[in-house]
Amino acid sequence: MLRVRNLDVSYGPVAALRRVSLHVNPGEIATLIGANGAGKTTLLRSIAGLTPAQGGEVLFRGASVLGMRPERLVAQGCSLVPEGRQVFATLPVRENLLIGGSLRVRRGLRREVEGDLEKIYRLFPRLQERERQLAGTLSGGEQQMLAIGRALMARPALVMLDEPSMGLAPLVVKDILLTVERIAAGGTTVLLVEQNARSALRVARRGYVLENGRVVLEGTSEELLRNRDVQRAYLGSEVIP
Amino acid sequence: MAGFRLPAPARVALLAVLVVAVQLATQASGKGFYLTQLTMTAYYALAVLGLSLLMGYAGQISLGQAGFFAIGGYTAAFLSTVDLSAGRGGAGVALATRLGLLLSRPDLYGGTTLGVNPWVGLVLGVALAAGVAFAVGVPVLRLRGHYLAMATLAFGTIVSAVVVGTQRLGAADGISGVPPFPFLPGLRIGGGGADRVANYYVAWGLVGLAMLLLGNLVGSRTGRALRAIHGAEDAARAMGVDAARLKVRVFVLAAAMAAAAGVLLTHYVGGIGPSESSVMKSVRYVAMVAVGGMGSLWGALSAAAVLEFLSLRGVFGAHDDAVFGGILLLVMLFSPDGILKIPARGLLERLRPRPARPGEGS
Amino acid sequence: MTLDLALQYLVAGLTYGAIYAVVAIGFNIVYSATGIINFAQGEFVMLGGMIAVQLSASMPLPVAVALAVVAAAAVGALVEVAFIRWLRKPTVLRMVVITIGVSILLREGALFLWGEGVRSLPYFTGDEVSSVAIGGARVSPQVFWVLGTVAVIVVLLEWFYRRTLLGWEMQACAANRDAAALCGVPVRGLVTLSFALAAAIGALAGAVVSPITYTSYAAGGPLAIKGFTVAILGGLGNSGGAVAAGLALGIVESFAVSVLPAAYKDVVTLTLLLAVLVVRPSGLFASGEAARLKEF
Amino acid sequence: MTRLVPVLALLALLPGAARAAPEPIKVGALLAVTGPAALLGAPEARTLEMRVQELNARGGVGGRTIQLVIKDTGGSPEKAVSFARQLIEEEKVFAIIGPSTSGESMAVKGIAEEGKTLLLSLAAAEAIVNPVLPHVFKVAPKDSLAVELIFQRMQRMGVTRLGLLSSNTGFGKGGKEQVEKLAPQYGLSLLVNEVYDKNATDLTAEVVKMKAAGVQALLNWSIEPAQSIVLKNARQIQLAVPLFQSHGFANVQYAKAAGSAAEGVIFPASRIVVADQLPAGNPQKPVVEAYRKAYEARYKEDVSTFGGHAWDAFGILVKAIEQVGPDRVKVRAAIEEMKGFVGTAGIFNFSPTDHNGLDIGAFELCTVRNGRFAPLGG
Repeated sequence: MLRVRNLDVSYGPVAALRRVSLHVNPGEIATLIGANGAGKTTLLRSIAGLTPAQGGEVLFRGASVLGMRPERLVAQGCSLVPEGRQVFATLPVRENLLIGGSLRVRRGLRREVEGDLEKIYRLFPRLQERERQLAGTLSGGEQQMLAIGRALMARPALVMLDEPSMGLAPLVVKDILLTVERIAAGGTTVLLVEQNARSALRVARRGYVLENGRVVLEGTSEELLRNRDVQRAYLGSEVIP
Repeated sequence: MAGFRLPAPARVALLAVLVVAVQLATQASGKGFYLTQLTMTAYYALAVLGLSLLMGYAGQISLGQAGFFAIGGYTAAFLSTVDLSAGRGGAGVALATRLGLLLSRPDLYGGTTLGVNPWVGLVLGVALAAGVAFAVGVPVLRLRGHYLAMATLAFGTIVSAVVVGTQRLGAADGISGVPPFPFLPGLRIGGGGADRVANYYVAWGLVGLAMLLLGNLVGSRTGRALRAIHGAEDAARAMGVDAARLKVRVFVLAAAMAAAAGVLLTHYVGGIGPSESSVMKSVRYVAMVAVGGMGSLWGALSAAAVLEFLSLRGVFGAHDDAVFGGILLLVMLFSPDGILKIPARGLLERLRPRPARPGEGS
Repeated sequence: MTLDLALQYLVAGLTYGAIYAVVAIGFNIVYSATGIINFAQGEFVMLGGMIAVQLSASMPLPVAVALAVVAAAAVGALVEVAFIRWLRKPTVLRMVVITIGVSILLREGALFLWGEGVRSLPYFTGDEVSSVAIGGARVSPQVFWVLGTVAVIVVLLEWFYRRTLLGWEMQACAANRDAAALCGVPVRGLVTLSFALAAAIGALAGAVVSPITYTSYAAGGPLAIKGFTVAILGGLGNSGGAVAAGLALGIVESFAVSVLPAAYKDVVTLTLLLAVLVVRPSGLFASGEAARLKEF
Repeated sequence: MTRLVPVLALLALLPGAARAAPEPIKVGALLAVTGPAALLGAPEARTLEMRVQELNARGGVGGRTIQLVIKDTGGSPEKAVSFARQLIEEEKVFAIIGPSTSGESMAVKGIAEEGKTLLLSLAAAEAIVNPVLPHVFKVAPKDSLAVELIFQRMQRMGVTRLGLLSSNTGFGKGGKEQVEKLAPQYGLSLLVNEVYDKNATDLTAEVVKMKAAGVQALLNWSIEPAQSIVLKNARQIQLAVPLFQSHGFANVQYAKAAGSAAEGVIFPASRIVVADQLPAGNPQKPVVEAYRKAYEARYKEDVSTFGGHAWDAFGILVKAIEQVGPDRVKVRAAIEEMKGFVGTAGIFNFSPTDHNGLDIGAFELCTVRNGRFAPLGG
């Protein structure tokens, strides 16, 4: 589905990513874990076309998409739910969702998009309750649901989630991760980027560890959960009985 | 600029050498008349330097700098042209004369007029501008971006409208017949040919003084705090910088410099008109700061010196405004750090480590 | 003051107010899509009037106005493509200065093309002296054209922003450009479209008001300042608010003439602007909820 | 100026001119070609360029061509001062024509006097030549003359209650001051006296105020489009009183802009705007007709009073040089003594105490009939 090869990204003279390679198989949930500042967000932004890369290759469904403008990549079927949710605060919930489907409306599939709206509401009943409310007035968890729902409206083949658990209460995080599993179950491939490594590895099948802009480890979730370095660095106090 | 960083006093000394060299050169070549426009240029440069501090270091835009210049200039013009001869017998006038607040002077037609001592005008003009800047700055500087731009634009336009609407300030004609300013014994700030060289040195001396003071300020803790505000105001605040107070102070300082320049130029030119308060004037000041490079006092000074001098000599003809608009646009499009930075810029980017930009804020 | 007289002042105020409102709406469109205040908006109003006058010499009036609107929209789009589009993450200060530069150049360009003379279109209906009685007041028929144009523009825009996907997308663009791009919104196209649309509306306004106000190369600046004032009073980005604020300001100005020296009219207006900026930057008519979600 | 360069170059190529080619006489001009007073300065600059070219094509004055140095002041006094010094000290011009506005003229007159350089101001304010400075002249008629002519008419019409509007420019201010000063002498009370912004786009509220106050006549003093707007607004609200304008209205574009609203408006104008309708015996007729034809043919726009001022200033200067040769002292004295110079603004009779030289006969009361200017007569 997605293959990144030797990606280099730098901000001015500072290298943010160094020869990063990873891949996501169709239908799976893959995860990328790493500390704050490891370069996770940069990697996603770069794949999505928001941050230019200096070298390397990004293949989506076999075609090179590096340097493609974000809206075109969305049209190809790859959506990013950005860090910090970034809903359109001054628009109502329903309009936020419909904007997510705007590409397909433009292709004349308006009816289908409105049908998708119902699907999203089934996935997140809370959003339906707040359909007419301005997005900026929602709670953090609701905004995250909205951001995910908005991305799904484009019917992506791959959805990349950037720290969906950030700043949310543990119960809400659980909710969100459950949803992620349901999304994958519905046939959408997921790349989940998380600081909250334990939860991420629980839902994902495979994972990568990013440190200082490099992929330092990769493996199945079980392998990573068992890895001592991972335990020490990312699972922290959680692992001590 | 990156490679050879001279300490501020050395740069000012260099400026002094340059100023003297220019004067000697004009004298030797018989082109002493250049000094008239060079002197006017120096005063405008003072106003630009104040704005440079505000825009370049504190990161706050102002489209109202000409308003403060006009407050100074009009105060000076108004006070020094009021004819108090009629009240000569009165006790108040007599007392004021004894205190040195009033001055008698000959007029163009051979009579004498009793007017307010220009020193009083200078002090009052600067104080008035500073006071207004404080009153406007405290609430307005809480605004950011476009809102600040609009607020300062509104302020500048208000000054302009008041000036044009007030008969006592000469309305559209402005005030003329402003007498020379007895600045030091034997030295008058005025346009007379005899005082030209002295005036040139006074004006550029003031610029040098301003550069020394501002250079110190920029290098001091306050200067670092200012740069912190420019970078990220919230972060600066978190570091314990009282951003609000500092911004107001810089705003007031910039206004005071513009007002002082306004007072002195008005005496030098012998009058002032509403054009000095116009929004286009403010935009020109912004243009000169932009050309010189935000955050570069020396850049702003060079830009002001070159552009204002050419403009005052009428080099741009009927395209004066267009030239400033075009320069503004080109600089902001292609080199927002000022034209001095063009060659060094790419190099700098590679040499200077910069922190990774945080992702788009929400 | 007699009732007739009051009515007459009221109508005069509505005329000014409608003109201000149209200019303010142009600011709002660009602001809504990009978060930029286009200081050159007043020049589009000027261009609309000047181009329409130029064209009307050789074609019927409606065609001339329509072509002027199209031409101004093209200039608007061109300005965006040439001066805005390719800047990466420009600071607000840079944007302010760039749009000011554009406005100066457009003005000087018009001076070069058309000279300093004053022009106007003929009255759309009637002529310079015809007027319609409303109660005891007399109103030029062109006033109805202006008010009608404003009404149509406002209704269409309201529909556009509230009811159409393109309108929502434009707002999404303004709120968060990256997020909008990630939703597949064609961000760049929309930004260009917003400049074209703002220019078109400004130009239409410029053409419709020109029989009343006349136009010249320098007409843009003063209108822009009034337009800002109204846009801020009404709350930036809020077209309904702009109309309310515009009409209110127009009426206040009109009645103010009956008591205040006209020379200080602008001082009063601008002081009001300054006060509103300081006390309530979200504008007088913004809904509290939406206002809290913005940053000033 | 730039347009002149090729012409001068051509002249230099002519064998006769090349042989004679003594140094040209430099004449400076301080004009508000752009900026808020461009409606004055731009036609003035065009007129000067045209006249200089014509004169040089005929061989100049006394065998010497004229080199014109126009400085665009943008209407700002500080630039006028800078340029005045430049023209006097650096260009060493023979004389300066301009500035266009009263404010600028007041700012530079001292400099001209100090530099002993002739200044022929094109602005209206009386203070420019009163008190008299030896080197400062002005060729635009005084505002007071226009005001008096209007007031005389009003008196005959039995008007006692007057409403005045003026714009916030130097021109508006000058008129307003004279109206305020002279109204009592003509038994007029100023019921309304409003200043509006030069960019005013609608003046309905102001004319409504006139209506409310019950004025018997409305007088407007400005040079901006506002003077057409005020006419339309007055007609639209059916303000049924005679409408008067200043001589700033004497530019056909304003009458055209106001359309039928301009019919019957009364205003003083120099004869230039009614050149074609002057009786054959009028001494100004040939002069103004010639200027009008030449200007309109060349620039495809109507002449205005203001361009006429530049014509007059240039004509007076050239005539003085013809009389006494290019000698600054003699030329100044010659102008001071010049009598009967027929210009566009009137017939100039200067004297050591009158550096304007025009009397009330400079103006003709005019009106608009069928979209054209016509002498009011009667």
